[in-house]
Amino acid sequence: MKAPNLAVDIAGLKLKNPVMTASGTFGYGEEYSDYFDLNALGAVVVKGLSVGPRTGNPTPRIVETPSGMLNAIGLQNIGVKTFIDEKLPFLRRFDTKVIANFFGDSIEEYVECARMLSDAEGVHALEMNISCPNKQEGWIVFGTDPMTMDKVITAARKATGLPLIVKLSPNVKDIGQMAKIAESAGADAVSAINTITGMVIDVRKRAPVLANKTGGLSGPAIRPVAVRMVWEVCRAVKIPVVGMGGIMNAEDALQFLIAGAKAVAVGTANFITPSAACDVVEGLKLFLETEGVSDINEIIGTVRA
Amino acid sequence: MKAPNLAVDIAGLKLKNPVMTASGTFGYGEEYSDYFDLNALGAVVVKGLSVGPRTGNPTPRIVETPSGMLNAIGLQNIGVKTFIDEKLPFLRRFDTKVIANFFGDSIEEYVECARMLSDAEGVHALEMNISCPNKQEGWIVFGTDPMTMDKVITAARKATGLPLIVKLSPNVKDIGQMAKIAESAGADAVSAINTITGMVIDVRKRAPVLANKTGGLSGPAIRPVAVRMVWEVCRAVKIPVVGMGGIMNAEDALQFLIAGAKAVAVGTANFITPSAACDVVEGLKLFLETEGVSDINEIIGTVRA
Amino acid sequence: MHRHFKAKVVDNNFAAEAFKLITLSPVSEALVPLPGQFYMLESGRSTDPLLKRPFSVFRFNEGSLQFLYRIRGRGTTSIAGFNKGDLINVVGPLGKAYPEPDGRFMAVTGGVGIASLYSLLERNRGNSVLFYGARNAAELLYREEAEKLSAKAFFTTDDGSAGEQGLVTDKLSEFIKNEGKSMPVYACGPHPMLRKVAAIAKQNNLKCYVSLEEHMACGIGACLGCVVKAKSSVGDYGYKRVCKEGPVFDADEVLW
Amino acid sequence: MHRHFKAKVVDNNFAAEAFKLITLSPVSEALVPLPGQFYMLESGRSTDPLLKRPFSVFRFNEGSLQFLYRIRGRGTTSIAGFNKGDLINVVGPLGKAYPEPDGRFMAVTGGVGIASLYSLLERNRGNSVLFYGARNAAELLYREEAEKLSAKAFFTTDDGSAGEQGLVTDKLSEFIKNEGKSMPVYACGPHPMLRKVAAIAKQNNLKCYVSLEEHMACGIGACLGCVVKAKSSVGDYGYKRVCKEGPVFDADEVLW
Ligand SMILES: Cc1cc2nc3c(=O)[nH]c(=O)nc-3n(C[C@H](O)[C@H](O)[C@H](O)COP(=O)(O)OP(=O)(O)OC[C@H]3O[C@@H](n4cnc5c(N)ncnc54)[C@H](O)[C@@H]3O)c2cc1C
Ligand SMILES: Cc1cc2nc3c(=O)[nH]c(=O)nc-3n(C[C@H](O)[C@H](O)[C@H](O)COP(=O)(O)OP(=O)(O)OC[C@H]3O[C@@H](n4cnc5c(N)ncnc54)[C@H](O)[C@@H]3O)c2cc1C
Ligand SMILES: Cc1cc2nc3c(=O)[nH]c(=O)nc-3n(C[C@H](O)[C@H](O)[C@H](O)COP(=O)(O)O)c2cc1C
Ligand SMILES: Cc1cc2nc3c(=O)[nH]c(=O)nc-3n(C[C@H](O)[C@H](O)[C@H](O)COP(=O)(O)O)c2cc1C
Ligand code: FES
Ligand code: FES
Repeated sequence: MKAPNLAVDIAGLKLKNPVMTASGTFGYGEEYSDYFDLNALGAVVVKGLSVGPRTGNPTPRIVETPSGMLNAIGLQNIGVKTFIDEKLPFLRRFDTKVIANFFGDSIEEYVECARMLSDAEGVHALEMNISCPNKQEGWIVFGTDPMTMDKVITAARKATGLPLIVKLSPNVKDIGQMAKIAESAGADAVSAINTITGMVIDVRKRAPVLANKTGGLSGPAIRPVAVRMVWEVCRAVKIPVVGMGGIMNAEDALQFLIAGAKAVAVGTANFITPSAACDVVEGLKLFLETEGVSDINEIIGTVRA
Repeated sequence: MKAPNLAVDIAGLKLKNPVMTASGTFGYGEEYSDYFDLNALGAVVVKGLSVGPRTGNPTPRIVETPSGMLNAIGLQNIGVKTFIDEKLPFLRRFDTKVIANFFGDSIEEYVECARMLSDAEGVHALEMNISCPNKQEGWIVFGTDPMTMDKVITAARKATGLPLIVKLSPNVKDIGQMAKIAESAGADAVSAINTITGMVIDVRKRAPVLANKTGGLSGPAIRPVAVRMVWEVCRAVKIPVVGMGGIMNAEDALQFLIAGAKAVAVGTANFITPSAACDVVEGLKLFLETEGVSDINEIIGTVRA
Repeated sequence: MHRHFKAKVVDNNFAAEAFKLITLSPVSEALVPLPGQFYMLESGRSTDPLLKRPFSVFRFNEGSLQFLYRIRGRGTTSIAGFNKGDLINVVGPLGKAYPEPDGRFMAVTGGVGIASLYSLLERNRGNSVLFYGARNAAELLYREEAEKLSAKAFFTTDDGSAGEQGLVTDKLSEFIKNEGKSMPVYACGPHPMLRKVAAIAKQNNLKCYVSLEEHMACGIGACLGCVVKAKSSVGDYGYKRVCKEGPVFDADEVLW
Repeated sequence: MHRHFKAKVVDNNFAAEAFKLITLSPVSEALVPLPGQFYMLESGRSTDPLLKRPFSVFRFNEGSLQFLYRIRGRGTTSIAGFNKGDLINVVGPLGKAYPEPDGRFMAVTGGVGIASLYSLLERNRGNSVLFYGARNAAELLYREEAEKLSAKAFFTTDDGSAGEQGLVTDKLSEFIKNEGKSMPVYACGPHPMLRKVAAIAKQNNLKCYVSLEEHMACGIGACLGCVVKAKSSVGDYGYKRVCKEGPVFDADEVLW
């Protein structure tokens, strides 16, 4: 039997398979190259970048929760320039797509960031993290306010010729509605979900465990919520959807693909098993072979619901 | 040393301790009376009631998820009348408060339900479940749409003289805002959180596991989200808050109390350990004794955040 | 009133590939079960897996309880990891038992369904006509013991590696045609088998009791997760709880 | 390149109350660690606990790795439940090792910090002056062995049940005053102890290496969860990753 086809197309971005890494859980790729060959991946999505470097939040920054973890890294990163100079050359050595996740405190910073990244050789697409507050305009979170969201995406859209993936926040009432806004503002694709805001209190200290008080919940705990939201998003928009949230193995990834996602991202699982993303690729192959399906695209969106 | 005081007051409703059972996880109380003395509880909150009986959803209705479960019972219940005739007499035998959880498909049904329950002897307070769709007006979920929510609470408020607790849905962008709406519409207290909508897909069948497709996520998986939301609600309103979501033991309950909840409800934990709610009461006592605190009210809302 | 107790694992050994027998000794007072009742067993130390899992009591005496189980998913894999000496949380006995047979009866079972019927055979030694099907010889668990407990016993396997090759329900039909006219039927096994057994019993005007399975959260009647469609006095149908009104139902009540 | 491997549990026994020693034998090729490096050990079979847990390598040779650990919370309780023969997932060796001492050195440790320093003492047999504090005699784990490996050894306990009653840092100060002038200091233990050791070293112009702990998610530098405030060439400070730039830091780099 011929090996099944795993290649998918996300808004013109051709991936050898539908498996990416989730931003912030895979560093700049380097960290994992000791554990497996990055060529195995559909795409590497790097830690969120801002125009200048950021120091991030004080510690503790992480706390484990039942089947999940909260993080409040505070978007610590080396800044776009250092990324392009010091990290991108390494990633260019691999035959895998590089997707740069980016964010800003203002619309101007988003635009500037998108521009700088678009000019860099070896960045194949941009993923826009809109789950951060607009510090210029009353700390409204870009990704939970329809108006602000529309504005920032429209602006970023003009600043780049690369495929633009907008990463949706789950901290909303109707994520399908938010996806539609992204679509009409010019996004080529959407990804979902980002982390769900949570909090753990140390009852003896009577204080939150995290220095930042709240953090973002990720890991298997959120998977049922993520699958539901990705399903809703897939029904709401025509542009491709990248699904993520608690994927630990190929079976989990398949839930998102069957729900309609054209690609998936592996996040927290990388922390537990450094080869997790690569293992998901292998598992998908095996599933297709076992089920006698010759092309992963025949699976996508087949949920009977 | 004197035994610490556990009694709390929720909008005039005096509870011997701050531990309730979460609606839908404790049947009508009877089921658990084989396992412990219901007198140990602050309050029993019964399965959600509608005016007439409901058959509920087809099966499967439940599926386990990492550190949680989805349920889509579909609000199966015996109806207010049968509850009053057949279940309430049993509950009246205990020296614990009885809180009747109720819902409707329309504002009229909420009002009718509230009225019927208010007239029944032995119902001490009402908890209004607004996480259901308004079938008369375009299936908008009462508890996620500010206007509809305001209307239904205002109407129910007029229909009852009992303390009215409004149970908030977590499937919203800003739960603090929703709590404010409940407060201004006349709620005496709010409770949070109800389940978070989720979905599990059977990848071999390519179909959702639940007959209803989606279900509500409960259990420890959602606890960090619940603690965060309860903390936000406590900062948003002046009326008392009942906290719940993933409470398995006294330490978990304390997170909610310290965040500002005046009482807590134990839900999914009852399924795993039938005496869970009673164990939480014991654990709270022990905590107060160990920490040398003489009154639970000195703990409530003490989070340094 | 000790339906919720801790029990010590006395042992937990393989009965066949992917099947284990766990023996528990309650450390506090516990009620004595009846055949057909079940227990909820702790599925591990952490919150994942979260829920307890239901198992029919296989054998029991004053001081010990035995469960025969198939390792299927995460819960049973976790339970299979319990070691001798471990203390685990148990809730039970739960649900309705098989009605006491009044003389001879037919017992029909497929696969690990034997776990539910075995103690009924024991309690009514020599009164049962057993129909026991499995995938293969190895999965005909406790075959010899069950045969000894029964007046007559028929075995079938899917692959013919023991007994006759074929379906246990065909064997049942054949037997009823020849001689079984007046005996009630007791059955536990996969849902499609039970549906067939119920149909055969109905055709032949025999009383039939089936033990059903459903996904359970609480096991004690509170969550309404485990319901089956059953005939109802009000409306077309109602939902009955497998954990409370069952797991043993009169086959006539069930909407198949 | 085999930093991610499966290892068989050779044994997992109590070293004292609430302390265990686990011995692992990698089943595939694994790298040989250096003193001060650490491994991430699987914390159980399920997703709760979810994350691996970091432990310094205590002793090692070609075919085996040993970790000495205190049972603290859910992760270590779960690890304490591993049985002989179990296969577990391991990532490592990770992080920066202690710089190779060039002759004599002082080793300061409190509690289970000995786990990190022990292999350094072994590798530099007879070159260390050891300062080892614990709550009580029972928690002075591997006391005799550590004493034999060192040129000199001082022990302190909080309750005076072994060695001198008092703080290990006071002992260190006293010794430096009398004779320790030129030796570098290597320290691992609770954060407050390390801060004090660093201060003492600074006062006396001694090189000082500390092994820090932080909550970790990945252990390999990807999550940025485990950072500590450190001096930075740009800006007032920067965050360095304990798992990558550490766990062993030059005490001078750390913003205490
Ligand atoms: C009253 C009752 C008595 C039972 N007695 C026995 C017994 O004596 N021996 C025995 O081996 N098994 C028995 N079962 C079935 C047993 O409970 C399930 O096999 C077990 O819960 C599966 O758990 P898991 O986590 O390993 O599987 P999961 O990972 O939860 O699921 C694996 C597979 O098993 C199915 N499954 C899960 N739970 C149930 C359930 N409650 N009923 C039916 N299918 C299920 C799932 O759909 C899936 O296909 C009984 C079930 C009930 C309701
Ligand atoms: C590089 C490194 C090497 C270590 N080496 C050893 C060792 O050799 N032996 C040993 O016993 N322990 C060692 N530790 C500490 C060990 O990792 C923690 O004790 C363990 O992770 C606690 O897990 P738990 O689930 O049992 O505790 P949890 O339930 O997670 O927490 C229990 C308590 O431990 C604290 N804690 C949890 N994780 C850490 C951590 N990573 N660092 C500091 N405190 C923590 C928590 O704040 C809490 O107070 C090391 C830590 C690091 C970072
Ligand atoms: C430690 C950590 C850091 C993260 N940083 C980012 C980030 O910089 N930008 C971003 O868009 N998402 C970030 N995320 C969110 C993930 O990309 C992903 O959306 C989320 O974790 C859900 O997937 P998972 O459950 O598989 O981890 C981060 C997540 C974690 C756990
Ligand atoms: C099986 C089940 C049935 C429920 N039924 C109701 C209900 O009828 N009315 C209601 O307001 N909440 C209902 N809930 C929600 C719970 O009361 C509670 O808000 C939620 O489960 C979170 O708490 P937990 O994580 O402790 O279970 C139900 C939850 C479960 C698990
Ligand atoms: S399992 Fe909960 S009602 Fe039957
Ligand atoms: S633990 Fe993830 S960067 Fe150090």
